[in-house]
Amino acid sequence: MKSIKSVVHCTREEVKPVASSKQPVTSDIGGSSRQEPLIRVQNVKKHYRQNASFLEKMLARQKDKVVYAVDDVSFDIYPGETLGLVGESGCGKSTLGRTVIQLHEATEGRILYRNQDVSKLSGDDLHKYRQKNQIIFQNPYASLNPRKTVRDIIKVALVSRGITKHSDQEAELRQLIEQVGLSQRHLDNYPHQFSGGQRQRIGIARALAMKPDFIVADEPVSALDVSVQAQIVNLLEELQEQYELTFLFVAHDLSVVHYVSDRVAVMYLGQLIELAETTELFNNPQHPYTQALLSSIPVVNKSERRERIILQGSVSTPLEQPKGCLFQNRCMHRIGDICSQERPKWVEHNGHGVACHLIR
Amino acid sequence: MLEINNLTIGYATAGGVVKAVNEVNFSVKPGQIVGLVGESGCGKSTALFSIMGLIKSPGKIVGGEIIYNGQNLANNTAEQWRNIRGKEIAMIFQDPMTTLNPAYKVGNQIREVLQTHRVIEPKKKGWLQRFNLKQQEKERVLTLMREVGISAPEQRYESYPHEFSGGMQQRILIAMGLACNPSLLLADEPTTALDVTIQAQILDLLKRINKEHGTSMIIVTHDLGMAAEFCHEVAVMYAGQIVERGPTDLIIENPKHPYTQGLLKSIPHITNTRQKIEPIPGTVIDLTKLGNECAFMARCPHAGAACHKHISMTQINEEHQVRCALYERGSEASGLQQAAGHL
Amino acid sequence: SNNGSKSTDNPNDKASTASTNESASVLVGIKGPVLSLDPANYRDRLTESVLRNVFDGLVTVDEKGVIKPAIAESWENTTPTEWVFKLRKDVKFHDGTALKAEDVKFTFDRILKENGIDGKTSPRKGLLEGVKEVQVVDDYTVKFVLNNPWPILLTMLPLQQIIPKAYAEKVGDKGLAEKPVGAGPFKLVKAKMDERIEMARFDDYYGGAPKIKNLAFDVIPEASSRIGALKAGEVQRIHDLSPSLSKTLMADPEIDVKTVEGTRVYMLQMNVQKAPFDNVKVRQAMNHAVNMDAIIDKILNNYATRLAGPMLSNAFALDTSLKPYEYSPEKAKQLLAEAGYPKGFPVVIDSDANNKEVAEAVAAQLRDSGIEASTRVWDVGVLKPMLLKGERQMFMGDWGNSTLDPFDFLNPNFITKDRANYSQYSNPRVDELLKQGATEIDAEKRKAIYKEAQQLIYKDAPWVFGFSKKEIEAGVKKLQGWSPTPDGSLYMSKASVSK
Amino acid sequence: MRSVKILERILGTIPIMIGVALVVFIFMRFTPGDPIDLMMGNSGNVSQQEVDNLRAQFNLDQPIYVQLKEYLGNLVQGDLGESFKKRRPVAELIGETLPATIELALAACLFSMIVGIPIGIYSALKQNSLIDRANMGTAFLGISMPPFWLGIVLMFIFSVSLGFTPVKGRLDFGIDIQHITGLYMIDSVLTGNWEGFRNAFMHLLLPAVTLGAAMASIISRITRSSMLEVLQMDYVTLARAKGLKESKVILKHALRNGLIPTVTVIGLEIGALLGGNMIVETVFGWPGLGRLAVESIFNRDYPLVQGVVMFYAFTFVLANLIVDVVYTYLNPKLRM
Amino acid sequence: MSGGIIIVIYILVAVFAPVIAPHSPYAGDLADRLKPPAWIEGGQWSHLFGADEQGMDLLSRILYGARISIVIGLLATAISIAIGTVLGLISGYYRGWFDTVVSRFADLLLAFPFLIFAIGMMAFLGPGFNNLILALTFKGWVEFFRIIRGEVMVEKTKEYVEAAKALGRPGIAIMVKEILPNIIHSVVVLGTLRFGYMMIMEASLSFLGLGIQPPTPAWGSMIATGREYMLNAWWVSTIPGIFLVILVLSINLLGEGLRDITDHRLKAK
Ligand SMILES: Nc1ncnc2c1ncn2[C@@H]1O[C@H](COP(=O)(O)OP(=O)(O)OP(=O)(O)O)[C@@H](O)[C@H]1O
Ligand SMILES: Nc1ncnc2c1ncn2[C@@H]1O[C@H](COP(=O)(O)OP(=O)(O)OP(=O)(O)O)[C@@H](O)[C@H]1O
Ligand SMILES: [Mg+2]
Ligand SMILES: [Mg+2]
Repeated sequence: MKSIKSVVHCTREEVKPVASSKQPVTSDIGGSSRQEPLIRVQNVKKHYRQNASFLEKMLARQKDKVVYAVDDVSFDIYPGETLGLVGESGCGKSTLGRTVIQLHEATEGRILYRNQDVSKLSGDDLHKYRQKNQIIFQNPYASLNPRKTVRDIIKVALVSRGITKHSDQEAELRQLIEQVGLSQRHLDNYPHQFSGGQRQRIGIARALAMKPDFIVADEPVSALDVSVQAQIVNLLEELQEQYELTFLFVAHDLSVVHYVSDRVAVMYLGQLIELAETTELFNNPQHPYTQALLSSIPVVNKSERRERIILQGSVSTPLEQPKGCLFQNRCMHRIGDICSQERPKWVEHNGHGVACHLIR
Repeated sequence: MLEINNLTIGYATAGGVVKAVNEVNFSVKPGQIVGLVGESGCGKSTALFSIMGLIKSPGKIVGGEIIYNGQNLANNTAEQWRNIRGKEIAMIFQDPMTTLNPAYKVGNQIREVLQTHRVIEPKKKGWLQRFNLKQQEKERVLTLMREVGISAPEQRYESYPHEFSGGMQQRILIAMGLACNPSLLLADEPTTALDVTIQAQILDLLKRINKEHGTSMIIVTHDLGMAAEFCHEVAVMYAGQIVERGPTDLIIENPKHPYTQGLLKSIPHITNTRQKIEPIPGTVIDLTKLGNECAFMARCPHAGAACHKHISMTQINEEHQVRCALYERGSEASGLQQAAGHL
Repeated sequence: SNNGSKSTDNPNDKASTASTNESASVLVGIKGPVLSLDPANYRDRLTESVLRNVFDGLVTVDEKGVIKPAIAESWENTTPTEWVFKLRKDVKFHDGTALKAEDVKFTFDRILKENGIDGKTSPRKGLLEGVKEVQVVDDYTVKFVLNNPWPILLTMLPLQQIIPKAYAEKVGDKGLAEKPVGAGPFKLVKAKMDERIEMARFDDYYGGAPKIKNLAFDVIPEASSRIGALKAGEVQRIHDLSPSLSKTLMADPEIDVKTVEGTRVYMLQMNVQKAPFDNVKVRQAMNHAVNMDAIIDKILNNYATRLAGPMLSNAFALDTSLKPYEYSPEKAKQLLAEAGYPKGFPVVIDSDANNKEVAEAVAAQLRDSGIEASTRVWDVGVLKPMLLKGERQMFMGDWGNSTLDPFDFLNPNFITKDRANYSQYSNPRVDELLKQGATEIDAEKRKAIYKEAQQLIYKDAPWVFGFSKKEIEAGVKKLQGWSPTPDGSLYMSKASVSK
Repeated sequence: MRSVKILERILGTIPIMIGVALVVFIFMRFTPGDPIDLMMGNSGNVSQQEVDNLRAQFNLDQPIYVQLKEYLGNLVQGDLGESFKKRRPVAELIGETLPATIELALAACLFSMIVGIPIGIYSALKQNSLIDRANMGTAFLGISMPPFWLGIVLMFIFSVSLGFTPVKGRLDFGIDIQHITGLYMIDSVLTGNWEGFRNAFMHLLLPAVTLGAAMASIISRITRSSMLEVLQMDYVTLARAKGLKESKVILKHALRNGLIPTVTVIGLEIGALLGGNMIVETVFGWPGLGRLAVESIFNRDYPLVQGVVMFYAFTFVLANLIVDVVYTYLNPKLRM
Repeated sequence: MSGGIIIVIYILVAVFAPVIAPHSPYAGDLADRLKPPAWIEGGQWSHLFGADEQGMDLLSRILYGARISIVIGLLATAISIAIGTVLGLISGYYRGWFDTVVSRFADLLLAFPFLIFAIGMMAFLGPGFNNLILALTFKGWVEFFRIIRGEVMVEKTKEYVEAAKALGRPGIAIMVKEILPNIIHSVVVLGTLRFGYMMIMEASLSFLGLGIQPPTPAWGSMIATGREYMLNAWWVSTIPGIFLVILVLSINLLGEGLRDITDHRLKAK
């Protein structure tokens, strides 16, 4: 990931990375648009609806509850890049990630994979799409079936890919398990016999077994200790290099996101509020929420410390859909009625997009 | 005000006795914030709970002493413990969602502390006095709630925990901890369950309390960054032992123990010039397999023969201590010391 | 123990002391609930047993089955279809009014009339099938007019009890059922039909006031519990005991066990329409193969009487010349061989839960004779229709004959397709005889008719002829003046409790 | 809002009750056995004419759909019909036997809670101790015994041999309790009739124990396991950290939450309690609904079966409704 | 685990009943009627536990009875589990109209008291072994259905299920191969409870005269008929009663043990 990318960063103009065969992300001004996106997320909405019963409507004047988990989000993901996705808990990151790989259908909007609308896929096509698009989960304890051995867990993926011959399976299993830093003797163990970091490796092996080119990593290191977190991050990085993987990397730890991502998207209550190149975003956050977020990260080195912005007010829930900006009640830069009257529009300059009335 | 000497706590399990806390020494001075940093399962919570006398069976204090204001807590009767808990020493737990009793209104849960410790003494006993007392206590609770930054406390008093967000719940817990103006506040990963922006709010609040009331605190965390920003002193724990201890700045800038060093290197830094992270290889040792020798040996880049023995705390300077063969006086492993010199 | 009865307060008192406790309370444990307090609105033997303490009929029946005067002091069969009854003049109802012929007519009209009780027909109407109407001759004389000669009128009359017309008309059918008034020895005090029926002595009873003051019937369905209650002193009399338990009770010095010849015939009915029982030899073989005496001895502890043919040992027109089939497995085998079943055959003996034990014992004996017999217990409701349709093989059953008259016993059981003909028996001659017997009023002629029928049935052997069980009851020693009756009545008017 | 939810629950029971009514009706009509035939018994003189008349009287000669229409029509008007055999309105019969059944069920329920909950708590506190094991062993014994067997054994020990308790019934002869609710224990207290209270209590004791034994076992086990779970919860530790007395920690903080599963189980078991009582009623001569139910099934007394079963279903549904309400009370998360 | 050992002994006894039993369970001699157990005056060693009301050897009947009773418990429970599991899986996983229909039906059945329902069924079907099993399972599946359905709905949201979905596994495979193994243990635990309950139900039905047909020796009906002789021959009812209680007890203990094991396994680490 960044290992390559950082090279790009330092020597932005001149160097084409040689270390990998992957298509470089030429991220000069507007450059991203020149390349074909691997995945295009277009106006995707995912609403969870809890219908109030007839009586509740009649007697208690209760309305249907709608959770606006993801609300009108659009962005592109380019091949080989890592797009970081941050935001508060419950803001819809996982929902978005799962929608992208079609674990559930979007309520509205389209998802294009190599310019093909995937929401209409079914049967074999869906199967093929799933094979190419995998997910790694946050919770290493819940994402592995506790009743199956590691071998069985990964084998399912191989079978799904059509590898049914025993010897082929075994060969591939061996390769996969070693690739993620475990050894063959682990294959016959059950998940509960592993530590969190090891489990996460198994989850990664399972995803890799499908030979995907796109992986949603849904907070893959959040549950892990710092020292192990670093191991997994490095592992993902190596694998990306090796297999030209593209990542949507969900996390709430900004330092990790900063470390792994080429670009970072910030979500707030189901909406995308800012998206930019990593360095750009961290150096020049535009949205007040992003600014507060960045200032809140506790850092070890005094030199990295920012002036802390303590937000007032409490987080609203994705149940409410107030008129105007969703962040208005906590915002320290409110500029007037417009914030409570109008949804801010998405404004993009030089590949740095923002949805805030401050920015025009 | 708090001195912990050679504290050792064991859990009797099927696989043998697990020494969750092993010869731990540290102290807290009035008004000081001490951070206890370490990976999951290294015994941070156990150490903290022992100060409250709340180690769950099969846990047991095997050795050492906890001296609070000159008094050894280990000899406390149940009655004495109750007088200390909540009143002298209060505690904030990691996960606010599971720490508040879902069945009772938050206001009453805070008031319960006041009630238990008779913070407000009724002058006479009687029906009216009791009602009055309740009103007074309620007033105090409302003040506390206001203090920890809960808006409209009158309404919130009547709410149930599940009606609160995580940040709000944590504030309630803090208010509960502060109810009796304790001199020592123990916080077990108080912000782990919260979002970054909320975490900042809570830490801000704790800092203010520390400044305004002079409350001493012990904060358990696995986030080195948080400890660095928040604590006066840090103790780094590994596998039940404190491996390094000293003023925060000193430890961050000049870590001595290979584990502390490794930890600092595995954290990504947000700088423009990219520093590659270097993970510590391997995983934390299984505490049941803990022997006499250094517990970090298997993951240590400098491990050598000298590590195969009991290692004690070495004073680097007045304030800075480390538990590593590299620094042991008279260590025969001069090669190691050389290696240390390179660090 | 803590029972409400004052009677057992002083257990040292011997029963022999003649003095009786005039204010005694007596509890009787009964096995089921009382269905109704209206004497015309039920069809249930147990209810009748209890209610007969409150109501009296024109005539009654004694322990030996002999019809005795009650409210009617004498009667006369004036023509084949007319009976005249003279009433006693000293009979009073519980409400103090005198009983007159009007009341008798009212009582019977209510039963005979279609939809006569609260818009429904009395379930007891069927018991008066032959009666056309009842006429008042004078205040103390009534006349029964029959549809055609009906010889069993007298035996059916104890089943009907007289109620006061004035009261009944005043309170209506509902009121009567809630607070009934009769002319029996006890007044009804309070009734919870599933729990306890309480009565008190009626001082003006024409037959002499009872010696006990309070009487109650407690519902205790479980037999073991009834015995428990008797032993614990909570009740003083219980009924419906199984033979095996009465033996244990007899050992108890505080307790009397009394028996009387019952009026229920127990038998095994074979489906004569189906192989193998369509062969008379097989049926006779079965009669030889079952050791009824052993069953009576061992299982029924001799609380039963072996019956040679289909009829009760004390029934009217019993043919005493019939001797029970002899128990002889050899004969049975020989007959089976003759019939073409030398190796026996499989057979399932059906029964309801009550007859399970005997059915099992019979099956065990049949197995000894090489017949593969097994038993099957059914819910009666399921079994009956199958039996009537002739779908079963063999049935261990029983049929009550409390009138001791063959009419309501042989007829339903042996007339082709009649309502209890579970053996599908059909013999034109028997049909003819039984129909004749139903209307013949000359006692001697009836006897002859029924005897012939019995002989035919005996020879055709559609049943393995069985036995009649004795009614077994028990009471505490202190309670005297009671005895079980063949019809199961729980009469307490003569009962007394010694001090 | 909460009342709307409850109202919704109440309305939701209507289809169930209709379903029950239909199922019982159809079930009974297709069950072999003829009510009239059974009514007339195994003796006496009954002519076909009489049988036909009776059949017509009870509408049994009509096609099933006509009978059903009439039944449902009456049901809507709250008329449960009239028993074939007892010739009295079903509602009246149920009303008569109901108090006894309710008193027994409540007493059994109470017994099982009084015994089960403390044992469960105590066992949880002394997990794996000898006492815990003994308690749990006894608890298993409770569900391992057929109730009639237990009843008869208890009766012969305590009533017949020792004479501690009466053998049968609800009251001794000669003792009267004014009828208010029909529950003697309550009525006697209301009227200050202590003699009656004692008497009723003694009568109730063994049947309640017999009926409640299995439920006590279940309750003690559920309470134990949920208490074990709750005792591990952070809020219990917090309660200790506040300096509360251990008794308060257990009774106020742990128990309140630990009882939630117990309440659910009680709700479910009430069905079993009501349905299982016919056996205990038979053994102890208890004049209740259960006996009525069995009798009516054996007699094919259609209206009575329909009425009693409808009533059982109704009680079950009602009990669960109450449990739901208690549940929301115990668990504020469900209050919305 | 002692529960398990006892159960194994019982099963062995049941299987080898013909070898062990001193007499035929069907052959009775009325002369031996209600003979007391050997250790009581009047008993003899050829009838260790005495004889029943038909003079049949109680020990032999108990040994053979183990077969019937265990088979009743096992069959009734197994069929209930099978139906409940299949319907519960489909309902919980797919929800929708199928779930609505089955759940409503289950609610309906639940509103009937079990014993009343069983009595009604027996009246409807007539007695007999098969009908008994049918009557017991007709309502018995509901409980299993409810827990399976509930647990499937919980498991369905777990990440390992999503992972399987992401791998493109079909619904059936996810239900059967991923979810089922994780929830089956609670079914097994409940199953052990029900196993005992079913045998007690048989006893209760026998009490009302609707149980297993004589002379087939089933413990429930032996206890039920024997109660009539409680006063003069307590053993006829009590000894089979003790055997039944011990069996039900050990099954429950086994269930508890199973629960501990499964819990342990999942909680480890
Ligand atoms: N199946 C569902 N039904 C209803 N609401 C849902 C469902 N799944 C998620 N939500 C809601 O949608 C919102 C977004 O959830 P999501 O899990 O995507 O957030 P997230 O950003 O991943 O949070 P976290 O950081 O806690 O993982 C939340 O408010 C959540 O409660
Ligand atoms: N009840 C117990 N029985 C046995 N071992 C226990 C028990 N509780 C804790 N331990 C062990 O003691 C060690 C220390 O536990 P402790 O909870 O103090 O760690 P921690 O540092 O707080 O971890 P975390 O960051 O995960 O909260 C762990 O290895 C744990 O396995
Ligand atoms: Mg998420
Ligand atoms: Mg901890």
